[in-house]
Amino acid sequence: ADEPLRIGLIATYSGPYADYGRQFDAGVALYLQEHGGKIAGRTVEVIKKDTGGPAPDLAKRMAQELVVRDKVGILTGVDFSPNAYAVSAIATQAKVPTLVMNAASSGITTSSPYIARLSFTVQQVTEPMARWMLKQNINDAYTVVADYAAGVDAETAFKKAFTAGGGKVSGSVRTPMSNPDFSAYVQRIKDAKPQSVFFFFPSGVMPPAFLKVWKERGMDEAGIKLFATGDATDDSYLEATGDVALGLITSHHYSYAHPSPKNQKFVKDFAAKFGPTLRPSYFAVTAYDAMQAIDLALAKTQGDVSGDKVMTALKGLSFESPRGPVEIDPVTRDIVQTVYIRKAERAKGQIVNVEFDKFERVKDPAKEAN
Amino acid sequence: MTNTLRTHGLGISFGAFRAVNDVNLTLEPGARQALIGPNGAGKTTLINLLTGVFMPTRGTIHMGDRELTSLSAHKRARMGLARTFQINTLFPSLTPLLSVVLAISEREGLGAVWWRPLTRNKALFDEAHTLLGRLKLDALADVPVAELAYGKQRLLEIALAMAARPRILLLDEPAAGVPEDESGELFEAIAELPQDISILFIEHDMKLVFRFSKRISVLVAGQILTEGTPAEIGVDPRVREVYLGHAGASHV
Amino acid sequence: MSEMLVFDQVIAGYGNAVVLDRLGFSLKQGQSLAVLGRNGVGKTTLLETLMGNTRVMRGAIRWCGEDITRWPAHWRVRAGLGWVPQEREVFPSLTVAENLTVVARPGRWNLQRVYEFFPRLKERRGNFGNQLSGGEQQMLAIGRALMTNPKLLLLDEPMEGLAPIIVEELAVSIRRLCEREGLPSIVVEQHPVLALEMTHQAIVLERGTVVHAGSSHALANDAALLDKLLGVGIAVSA
Amino acid sequence: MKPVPITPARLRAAEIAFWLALGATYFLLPDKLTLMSQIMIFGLFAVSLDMALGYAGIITVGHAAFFGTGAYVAGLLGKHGWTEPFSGLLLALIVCAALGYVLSYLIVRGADLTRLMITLGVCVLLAELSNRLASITGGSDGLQGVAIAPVLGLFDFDLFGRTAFAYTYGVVLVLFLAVRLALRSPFGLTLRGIHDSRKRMLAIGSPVDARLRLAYALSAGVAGVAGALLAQTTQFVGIESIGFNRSAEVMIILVLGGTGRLYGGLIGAIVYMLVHDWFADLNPEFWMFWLGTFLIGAVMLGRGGVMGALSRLVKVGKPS
Amino acid sequence: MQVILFDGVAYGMLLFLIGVGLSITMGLMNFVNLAHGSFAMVGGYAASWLMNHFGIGFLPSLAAAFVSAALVGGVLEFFFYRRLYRAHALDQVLLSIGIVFVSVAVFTYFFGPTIQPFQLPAWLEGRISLLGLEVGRYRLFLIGCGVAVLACLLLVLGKTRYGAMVRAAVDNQRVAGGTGIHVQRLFFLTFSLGCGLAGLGGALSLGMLGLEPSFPLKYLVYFLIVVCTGGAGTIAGPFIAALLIGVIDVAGKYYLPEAGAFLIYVAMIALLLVRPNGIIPRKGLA
Ligand SMILES: Nc1ncnc2c1ncn2[C@@H]1O[C@H](COP(=O)(O)OP(=O)(O)OP(=O)(O)O)[C@@H](O)[C@H]1O
Ligand SMILES: Nc1ncnc2c1ncn2[C@@H]1O[C@H](COP(=O)(O)OP(=O)(O)OP(=O)(O)O)[C@@H](O)[C@H]1O
Ligand SMILES: [Mg+2]
Ligand SMILES: [Mg+2]
Repeated sequence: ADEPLRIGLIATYSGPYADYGRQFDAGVALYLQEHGGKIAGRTVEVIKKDTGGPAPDLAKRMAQELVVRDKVGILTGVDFSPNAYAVSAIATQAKVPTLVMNAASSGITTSSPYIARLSFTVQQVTEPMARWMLKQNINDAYTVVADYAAGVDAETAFKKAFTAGGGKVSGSVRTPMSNPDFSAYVQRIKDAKPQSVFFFFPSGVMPPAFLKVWKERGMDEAGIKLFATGDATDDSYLEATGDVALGLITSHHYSYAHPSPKNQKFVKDFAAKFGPTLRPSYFAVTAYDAMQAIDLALAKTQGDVSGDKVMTALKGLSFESPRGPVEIDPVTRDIVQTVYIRKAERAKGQIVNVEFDKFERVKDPAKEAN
Repeated sequence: MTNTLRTHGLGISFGAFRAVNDVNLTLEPGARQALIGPNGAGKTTLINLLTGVFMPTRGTIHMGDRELTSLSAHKRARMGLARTFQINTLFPSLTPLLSVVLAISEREGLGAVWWRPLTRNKALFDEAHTLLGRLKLDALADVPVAELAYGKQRLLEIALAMAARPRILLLDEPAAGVPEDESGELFEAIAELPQDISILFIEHDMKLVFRFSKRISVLVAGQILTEGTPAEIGVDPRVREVYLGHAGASHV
Repeated sequence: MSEMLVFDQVIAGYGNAVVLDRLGFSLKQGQSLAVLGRNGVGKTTLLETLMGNTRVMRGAIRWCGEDITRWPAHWRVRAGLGWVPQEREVFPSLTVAENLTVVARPGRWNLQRVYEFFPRLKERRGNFGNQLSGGEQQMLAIGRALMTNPKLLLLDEPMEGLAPIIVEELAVSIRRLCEREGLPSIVVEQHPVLALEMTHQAIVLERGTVVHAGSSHALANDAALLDKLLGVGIAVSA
Repeated sequence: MKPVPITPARLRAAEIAFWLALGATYFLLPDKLTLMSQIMIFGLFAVSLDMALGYAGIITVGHAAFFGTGAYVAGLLGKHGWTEPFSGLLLALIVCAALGYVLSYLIVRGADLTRLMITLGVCVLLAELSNRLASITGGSDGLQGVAIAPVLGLFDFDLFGRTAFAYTYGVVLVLFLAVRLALRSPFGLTLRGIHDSRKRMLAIGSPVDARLRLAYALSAGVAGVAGALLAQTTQFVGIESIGFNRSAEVMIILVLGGTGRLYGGLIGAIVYMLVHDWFADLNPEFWMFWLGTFLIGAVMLGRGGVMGALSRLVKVGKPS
Repeated sequence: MQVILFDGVAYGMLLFLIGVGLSITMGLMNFVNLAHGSFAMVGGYAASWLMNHFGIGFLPSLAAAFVSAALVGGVLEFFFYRRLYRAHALDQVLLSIGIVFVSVAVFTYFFGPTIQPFQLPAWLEGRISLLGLEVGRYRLFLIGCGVAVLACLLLVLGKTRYGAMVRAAVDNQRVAGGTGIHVQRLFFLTFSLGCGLAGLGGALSLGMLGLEPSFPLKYLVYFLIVVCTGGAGTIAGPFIAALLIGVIDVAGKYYLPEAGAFLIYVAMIALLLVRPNGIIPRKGLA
């Protein structure tokens, strides 16, 4: 096989979420570097397409062009759920295996048999947080989520798991996606005096803005405990978020400070390649893993990239990721992985998420239920 | 049905300032009436009240037996009340031809017809050409209005008013900026309009006022000071003092 | 050095359109000038060119010995040109008082004197520029030009829209400004009789060039010539 | 530089050539068909904006309200079993024109900035509403499960975008001709008049506000069709269809093409989207730099967009 | 209750501070400058960069933010903006959007796509007791800045000839020049002032908003809301509008959180329907 293996990478390289694309690229590049630029013996050619954020019509067009014009064998990237849903039609129509690197809406893998996911679902990382809080005898929570599909998913999943375990959600609020000042919401919580607060915001500007007000308002002194999913302490943003993040307990599938040897090597190689200022975030890890999954799957199919074969090979695949052991559920094609409970701490001058508890082999609970 | 335009106790205030105050004015069918008065007397404001640009604070306006007082400007225009503006108010990006075509098409109620090409309607263009010819604007029919010399724009002002086939024509200093001989011609053209059209014009050029008006109303400080024939007004000492100066005598 | 203003074969216009075609004249120190001509011959364009608002393609304009052809407008004002545009163009979002003070330059003319000159403006001093009657705007435009304390007033149809009594007074005042205060004017007018009465010199334009130049007095008294140049037979008889 | 005179007949020929060339891309750029379809859709959207902005002079940065509504109408029809495409377009047209007419009462009355902000506000509110009504619209995840029957019962929407292209081309051409007709009608002249001088229009008896409302409603209807076309050809409706960003983008497209010039919207869409696509392919991270530079260059070189520049090069003479 | 009011006022002040520059460039000078946020971003990055890399204090950094944004504004005015003062508003839109795109890309290139780290100085952190009310120090500081900026601008633009000159030049450049106003210099200075204020606002927003390269696009709508509902061309108008919107937004989100995202726009539309020319309409345009 001297034909290069073409992989179409649809991601966000510009605009407010440009970090996603940057991290994807880094993860992919690192994996390829480690493997001499080859997968299953074929040189890899990655064709990047920028959607500039959630833009399903653009994403679909790019997927179509990648398939029709660039003749890619595999589609990957896909950071936003609407983009993933739009791409899924192309995946089905063209029978192109599509590996989702981020989009976290549960239904994505159901929307096409040619989609597998290497990242996580909102529910998958939210539910363990609820369970863990219950374990700590926290049974009163207030939820704060950004008012969009993923936020609503997080709220629903949290409520379900929390109340199922005997907890009580004493209040919940959804904030607009564009919300410069959180003082009204934080004040509302302060006046409601819940035992704890669980929040979900997409990684980026929202968590720091929320945490700033949280600190300013003296919520910790008021004795209200704060929990979130790991999106709030995305390693890309953590340093810039600053001290206001310290002490925040989050649940997620990857921390840059994950202590496994695999991760330590990953982090070291990453720093060697991209310099010390760029930390690998969970985006980079997923991208790295997606390459690894393609590599393993193609090894099984002996380099055949035809959709059905690759999908069969992906099903049930399990391997060691920098985040820990992962596998692809043979039924749902969704990832099964360990979800960690972490705390943002200052270590060696850096703010990192230190893992201190975990839930193993967590499947997407949204699909479990059905 | 008569088309007498009549105001009763008409007035408007800008803040505390009464620009027009208690005006009772009657414009008979076929009138050729001049409205004169010092600068800032309220003449333009009065026309703005009559045409519905401003809504009066006091008083009423009737046309025949219909009350116009609170009718909107375009409805009054539809009823045959046309005007020109003291300060050119034209369509700078259109040509004179299209400007007039537009006025005619609105008169004919075609303004909302979007399913038929304009050029299909030959009659509009023919009428427009005739009208422009009458005001000697035909040579300039296709020059953008913005590029016309000021005097030509004044003529176009009148053309637009006439295109509406008005029953009542209100002219705000129509001849200002037009050279003397042409302003004479212009006024002759106006005077020749069908007799059933009533005309009220504001003019500071006394030669024209005395030559073409049959009746003159004098507005001072928002109020009608006096009304009368040119002969009467020309010798009225009050009018001389506040407005005419020495100009009046020479025209009577 | 007695020439105050010289137009030396000026070709000027808007964009590609030539309006002034080799227009030339000169004006002596302390003399005022009437610019006559029918509609659209380029009278306004002459003044606009003097203020630097047109494109001069050839020729030169000299003011008090200096070539000002390429000067920006505000330098020309500083050098003493006081302009009253034809369509008045008062600043609508400034009050009457602001319209006057905003352009003020030191000299004999100040707010108080302008108000004396046009009492009507004082009464309306709080009105915004677009809340004035046509005649009031005309007064304001003249007052504004005076506030720049010019050495030469450029009046583009200054009498338009003014009441006869004011026209009379203004004509007298403009002549007096020239004679008593040494402030001459260039007057563009549709009414030759009036303009010629107010000025020393006169030029008549046709299609952007000078077709007659001479003393105002002589022209005013030559009914036949006037009629030939301007076709205003009726007017002269008055 | 003197403008080159051209006759109206030549102009007509140029128009026909334009549409033929656009159609010919079907054969010339067979692997860019989806891009071409989307260009035509945004071109139509920009043309609809031109009716409101360029011709009626209603400054609006909320036109995506109609584009999005049209998309949702067509998308929801498709999702719930009404899969015939043309009737979907028609319904989108009607719904959006009606919505436009209702909203015009809010919009037509104000001054420029007021209109700008009200249109913006309405657009953001509608976007927020569709986010809230996630159970109907799919919220920010987008409306999934849109099915569209084959065009005329014959042509299925294929992976290569051939059907989508032909379908889009036909619909855009028909609507464009309708808009062209409207702008050359007495109504079109009225709009130009209003643009120039509202005061004078009132004085010649034109009910200006009613005319503007009509223009706004027509424009909204066309925008709705554009949205519906996008929904049908992508068989998906993202919430982005209705947001401020889309409104802003189409405004850029129109301004780049040239407002008030009929072809401005189409030309703008072709230029903007091709350039965008090209830069984004060249450099997915920093294409904004090049695109921005391109826009700045475009304004510095010629005002009034591409069509503005063209119109300075040629002058349409009278038929001789 | 009082806390909510206070928070609303402080939030409004922030909106005012980042929007007021636009009410000069767009409101007063009539230039539809959608790149306002880019200048705010210049100020914000300048301040955070100076603080992070050189340990310069917050207050001097604010001054630096003003100066750097004014300088950048001046340079862009010289090369681009001045050519478009008389152009159609839509050409101005295109230019300023182009500038936004370029600035977003340039800042991403040099500073990366993620947010800038920023640490408030200790004296602005936490809360302080004011008349028995526990209020955020930073918020109090914002209010102080807002009032100070308002006072300065009212003085400069309202009470001096400068303001009238700008309005005159905007009304009619040709005649302003023809009556002796040096329009070019006047616009250069005014534009730089507007940009400087944007920079100051950008730097002051660091304490509340996250600064990243897409800042200019993200907050554009907020700038526009403040300026347009306030009344373009005035300074007090946007001030009142910002306060009103700030209070309505915060109070609304507190009492009616379900309506959170709608409030600011509903409030804006309602305000505009009641006062179509803004809270304080620009004079002379009635
Ligand atoms: N919008 C307004 N607000 C306040 N005052 C106004 C307004 N419009 C006009 N005025 C004042 O009302 C008075 C009457 O103005 P009007 O234009 O009617 O005068 P006019 O008789 O037409 O004078 P002219 O002969 O000079 O044109 C003037 O003194 C003017 O300053
Ligand atoms: N902006 C412009 N662009 C192109 N041509 C113009 C422009 N302004 C004026 N013109 C043309 O220049 C010529 C001279 O116009 P100008 O206004 O100087 O005449 P004028 O003698 O002042 O006339 P009037 O007595 O009507 O005021 C006219 O033919 C006119 O059409
Ligand atoms: Mg008047
Ligand atoms: Mg003139």
